[in-house]
Amino acid sequence: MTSTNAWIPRIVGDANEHPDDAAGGMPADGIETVQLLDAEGGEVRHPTYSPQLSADEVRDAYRTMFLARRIDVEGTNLQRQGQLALWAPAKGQEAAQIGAITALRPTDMVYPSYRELAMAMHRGLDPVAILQIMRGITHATWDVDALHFGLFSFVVGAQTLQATGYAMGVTLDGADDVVLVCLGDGATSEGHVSEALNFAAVFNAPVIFLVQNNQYAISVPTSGQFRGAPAARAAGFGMPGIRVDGNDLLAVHAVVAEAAARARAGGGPTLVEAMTYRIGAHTTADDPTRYRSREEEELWAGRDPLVRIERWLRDQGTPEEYFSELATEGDELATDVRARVLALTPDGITELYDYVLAEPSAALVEEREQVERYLATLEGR
Amino acid sequence: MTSTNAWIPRIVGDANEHPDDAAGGMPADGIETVQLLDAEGGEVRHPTYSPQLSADEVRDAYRTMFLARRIDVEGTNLQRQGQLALWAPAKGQEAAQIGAITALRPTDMVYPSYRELAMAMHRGLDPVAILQIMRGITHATWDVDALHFGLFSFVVGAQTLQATGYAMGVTLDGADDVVLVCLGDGATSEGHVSEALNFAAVFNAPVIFLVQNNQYAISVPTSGQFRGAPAARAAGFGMPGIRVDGNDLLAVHAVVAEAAARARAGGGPTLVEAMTYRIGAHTTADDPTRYRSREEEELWAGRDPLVRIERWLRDQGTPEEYFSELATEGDELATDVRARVLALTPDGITELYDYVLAEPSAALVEEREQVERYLATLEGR
Amino acid sequence: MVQLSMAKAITAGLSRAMDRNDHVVTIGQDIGKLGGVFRITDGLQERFGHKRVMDSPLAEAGIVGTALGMAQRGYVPVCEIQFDGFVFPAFDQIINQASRLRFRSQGQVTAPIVIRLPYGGNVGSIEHHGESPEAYFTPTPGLRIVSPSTPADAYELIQQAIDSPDPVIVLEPKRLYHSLKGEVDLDAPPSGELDRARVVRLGSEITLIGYGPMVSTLLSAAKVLADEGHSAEVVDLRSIAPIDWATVETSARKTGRVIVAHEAPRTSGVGAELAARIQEHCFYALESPVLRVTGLDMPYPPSRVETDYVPSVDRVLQTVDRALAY
Amino acid sequence: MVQLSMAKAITAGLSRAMDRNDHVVTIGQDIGKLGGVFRITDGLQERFGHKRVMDSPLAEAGIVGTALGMAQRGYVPVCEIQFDGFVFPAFDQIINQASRLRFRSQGQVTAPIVIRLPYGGNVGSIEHHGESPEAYFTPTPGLRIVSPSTPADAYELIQQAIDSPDPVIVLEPKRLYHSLKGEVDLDAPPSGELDRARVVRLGSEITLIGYGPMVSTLLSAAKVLADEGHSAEVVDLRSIAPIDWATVETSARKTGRVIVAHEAPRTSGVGAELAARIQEHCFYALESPVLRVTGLDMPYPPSRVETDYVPSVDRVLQTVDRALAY
Ligand SMILES: Cc1ncc(C[n+]2csc(CCOP(=O)(O)OP(=O)(O)O)c2C)c(N)n1
Ligand SMILES: Cc1ncc(C[n+]2csc(CCOP(=O)(O)OP(=O)(O)O)c2C)c(N)n1
Ligand SMILES: [Mg+2]
Ligand SMILES: [Mg+2]
Repeated sequence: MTSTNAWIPRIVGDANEHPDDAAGGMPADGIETVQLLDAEGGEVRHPTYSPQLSADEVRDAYRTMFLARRIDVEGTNLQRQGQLALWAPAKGQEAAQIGAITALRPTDMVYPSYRELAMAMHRGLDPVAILQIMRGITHATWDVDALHFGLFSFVVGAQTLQATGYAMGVTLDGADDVVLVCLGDGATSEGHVSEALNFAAVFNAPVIFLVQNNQYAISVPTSGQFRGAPAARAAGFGMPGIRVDGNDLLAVHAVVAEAAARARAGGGPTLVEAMTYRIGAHTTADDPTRYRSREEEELWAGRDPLVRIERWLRDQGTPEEYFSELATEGDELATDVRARVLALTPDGITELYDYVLAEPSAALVEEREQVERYLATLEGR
Repeated sequence: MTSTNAWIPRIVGDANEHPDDAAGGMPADGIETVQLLDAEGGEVRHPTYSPQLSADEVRDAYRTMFLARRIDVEGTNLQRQGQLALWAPAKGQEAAQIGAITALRPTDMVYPSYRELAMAMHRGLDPVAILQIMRGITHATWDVDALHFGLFSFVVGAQTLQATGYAMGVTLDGADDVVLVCLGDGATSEGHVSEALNFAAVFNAPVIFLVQNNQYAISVPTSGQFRGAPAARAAGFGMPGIRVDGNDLLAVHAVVAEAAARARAGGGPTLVEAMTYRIGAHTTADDPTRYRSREEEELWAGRDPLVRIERWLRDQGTPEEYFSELATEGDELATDVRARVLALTPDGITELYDYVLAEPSAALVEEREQVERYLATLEGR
Repeated sequence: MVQLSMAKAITAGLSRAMDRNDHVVTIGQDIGKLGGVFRITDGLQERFGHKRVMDSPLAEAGIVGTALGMAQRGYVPVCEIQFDGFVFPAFDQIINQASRLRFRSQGQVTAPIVIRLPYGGNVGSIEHHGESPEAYFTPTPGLRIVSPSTPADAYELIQQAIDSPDPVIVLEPKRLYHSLKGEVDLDAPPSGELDRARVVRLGSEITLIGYGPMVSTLLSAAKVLADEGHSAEVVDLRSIAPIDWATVETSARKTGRVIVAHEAPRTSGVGAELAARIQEHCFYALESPVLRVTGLDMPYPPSRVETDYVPSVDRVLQTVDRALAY
Repeated sequence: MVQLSMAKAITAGLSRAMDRNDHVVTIGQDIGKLGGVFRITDGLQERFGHKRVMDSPLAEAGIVGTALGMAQRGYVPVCEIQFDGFVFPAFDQIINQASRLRFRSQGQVTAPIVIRLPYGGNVGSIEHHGESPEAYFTPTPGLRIVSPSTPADAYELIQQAIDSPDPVIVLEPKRLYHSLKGEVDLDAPPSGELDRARVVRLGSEITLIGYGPMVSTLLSAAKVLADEGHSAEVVDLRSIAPIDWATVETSARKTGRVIVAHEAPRTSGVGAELAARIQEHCFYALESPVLRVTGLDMPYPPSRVETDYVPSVDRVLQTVDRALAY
């Protein structure tokens, strides 16, 4: 295990100036970033970590990354065409997500935030279930127990406490499941997240905090979010904190696999800070030109997590058909998803009374009837 | 400046067992504890810190510590005699409090929690103002601006954000004031406190977080409160964290003086973890025999912060009269305070309407009149 | 039948629920060795072990948030919040999470947790220790809120809350913890529904509605009224959310006069919803407006004057006079 | 007089307040370069600098808590909370701190902060972005809550809120930010009192009371009623806490029929307090019960069905029919 506890003070003169990282590169705070594959797809030797995935497994992983990106494009398109209220692109973060989730067992519980399209697809969630949220059809409804994939959480950070509690339940069961919870660099500022780190440490809970540090919380760069990086923060709560190149599938996988093994063996929580970049806008409602530079975007475009794996796979002799078939599969999936999204119709509002309490109260039954009667009068018009 | 960033994992097998520290000693977590005066009052050489107080200044400091303890005893007595609802003794924490506050300028703002009797007295607050809270006469009412001593805060941790904001205001002013905020070991678990640490670091605010680690939050020992000690947590938020022997007046003073100088010079926040012990009960409503051992209490009784200074002062040749006069002063003060506390009568409830809004709303005026009329009818009976 | 204080009745109910279902766990500040600041969990850690009786770090959001996670793993966590005034750091986890997990997931994820919250004043303590924060929770669909008024009821309600598939806040009248004793049948299974009000005294001229610590005040007032020749009906809501409107409205229609009492300030308190609904549904039956006897519209005062703040028998009687004068 | 959207009117008011008093600062998420997700602070950082327009870390308690501290140092901080649904992490700092610093210190410490909170639905967004959380704040003595219904009012209210020595929550009707334009006199000094309601349409048969985004719905309903031969008076509360009871009760007594509208769920909403107080104070004047037209008693629904949740002109009219039928 790599020690990541070095702390080099980054005290600046006037913190209110919030200087952006010079060129949007990795922060120069002395914390090591684990990398196994460079931006060109070349393998990098690391003293502690080594690739854990076979070429076949990488191809599988790449497939999900690729399909997720295809759906991501479709999401953005649908939003532009007025078919979705909003879309929050995962583009650029596929390696962080798929590297992490492939390091888990299918029965290990995952608590996403709201950007984990790729992870969700890996777990077999129909992407329509996500797109329909953004179409205003449902909030977040899928079979959490079957998929071991939690609900999207739109209240930043709130899910980390629940993930920790779930992991405490795993300990109570005496089971060897592991829990993975996703959060962003911005989320680390919420008090609830610090409480989650502390509970996880105190109860020695088998939970991995995956911070996808995509350099921004909407418009605020990490320099305006914290002085102590998430990876460094872990130590202060009594758990290992590892920083990894989040655009490097192999490195994320190796780091999370090690954390999962430790948790399973009773070694408690780990925080993994995956350094990545949100290539798209925060959501389709956002305008990144207001707060980040063209150069920075180009720099990170050159670190695309898909390109890197594609190169590596080609180096490993993956045939062209693999890629062309995948492209076709992606288009077909997108077409299918689009068609099903456009066909979605919401439940009537009165059906939602079923979900307020386990059994509706008399007042709810009464109100429902009133609303039904009222809506019926409207239909008449 | 001493580096306190060593992090030695203290991962235990079953965290739910919450093992107490073996003998209530200092935690063996590899973080250095700055000490300048040992339990016998002997001077200890330290590579970085040295005593900053003259013998006269120490005598002044000791006087406040002594008088505070005398009032503390009176508080406990008054509560036992049914004259106070509650008393939260500061006994044992006098060096941490007086060491810290003597390192500040009188115009530096202090945000206490609820146990800072000694600090309050140093700033000239009439102890009756505190006792009357515990008698149910007022909440917390003193001239904060004149004393530069904030209100007691009974919501654990809430004051840390306000202290940080005050310090941000100091920066906005371009002034060189410093802010000191007091909190306990238990308080570090509240999310608000982590948010305060983060805001302080991001805004480079001149605030010192003084954690009086008295080993317990009511009944919960630090082993059940955190795995990463407060001193270690600071680094993860991007500020220095220093652990100091909190029963050592000279060490606390030296460490806080250094932090204050740094903050004044634009160097931002510092966290100081003062290792101390609450010799008394959490409050008079508490029963420490349920959760701590006789041996542990005796161990810490041997580290009494007053005894240590008394020995040192005697070694320095302080005459016996100093101590006997001080004892007399203490008794006189206690007698005076007791008399004034017993004479206290509360404002009538209707007067409190004056403080709900700056100008009472019409509804408040109306309600007040009703209550006045109602109370008048009762007087008739 | 045994004679128990309300505190001991809650301990007994909690302990019985933990006996019946080994997935019931409890978490909170100082609930282990100390048995909680009110000793409600006294002896439970010894009996059920550290795993099922968990001392938590000092963080209310952490308590409720991790309880939700444990519930998602199949446990039934009972959280103890130490005092009324300290529940607010957990607010987001209660309002945005616990109360709506079922709704937002269309039943895929539920939140069968219990939050025990000692509340109420006239206990002679300092700030934040005598408050009645129920009005901060009642605007929340999906959240159940109950409050017992007797040891027997407390014994039953805590068990019903634990059995409930919904998140339930149990407001425990701390003034009665040790002062109120009563008969409790420890063998009785929790019966009836969680959200049923109870007519605790029959009457014909006026209805007095309250819950938790106010019920005994209302009963005392009703007694005085009886001596003065007036017949007051007293309704113990038991469930503050949802409210058992059938029982409330039946009584209101019968007597034609209603007074609601609570310790929380008047503005936007539970009494507002009761008055609003009763005047709507019983408009023609009312002989006088629904009146409220409540805490004052100021933060909870220092304890030496708290008896002027918390509704007293006298204030109830004065308000009854007003109602009867219409 | 210029024609401004409500968003631009708030920007103008904020900017004017910052011009007039160099101790007015603003803090919130993304309010700097981005100008806030609704662009209310657009251009302010360029004009007033990074020190007075502070991008905060992503932590609502941090925003409000540090604002309180800055206020204690003599500043007048205006906090932006990004959306209605995200205010709850700051709850303790608002309820236990901001609202009662003056009371607990008997005036030694005050909290002249402003919390800007975009709220309300029918905006076609996802969960937590269309809510009306005002009922979580109204039970709080010491806290002022206002909501504008027009650009001119928004321009005035934001300045009055900043001038107020009390903590003020400004609920900004986000649906109207860009959709509602109106005349604003940029030179007019903020006049009158912060807690005055306004009769925005005179009428004689029924009083329609609302605030913020509901006022235009009520005005539309009043128009339809006029066409149908009914005369409705419309009261814009402006101040939700405290409420201007004199204006409300005068209108209620005049018309004898009252309807209250808000987007938040009915139970324990602002309408409950209005109904409770009006039925008490205007008992003999009422010809029908005070009725409420509100959001439904469920969490805010997915946006495709939100128009069935938020009160519409139709639902107001239907309720007016009910009231007139008494
Ligand atoms: C408690 C809360 N506050 C504010 C928001 C509004 N908001 C949504 S996403 C976001 C930024 C999140 O940044 P980060 O955690 O870095 O995740 P990313 O979006 O970059 O994946 C904000 C402020 C929210 N959803 N929840
Ligand atoms: C938010 C909040 N939760 C709970 C409490 C109840 N309470 C009062 S003091 C205390 C323990 C505080 O421990 P610590 O921070 O170590 O300070 P100490 O009392 O030891 O000085 C608790 C739990 C409170 N006052 N505020
Ligand atoms: Mg981010
Ligand atoms: Mg302590």
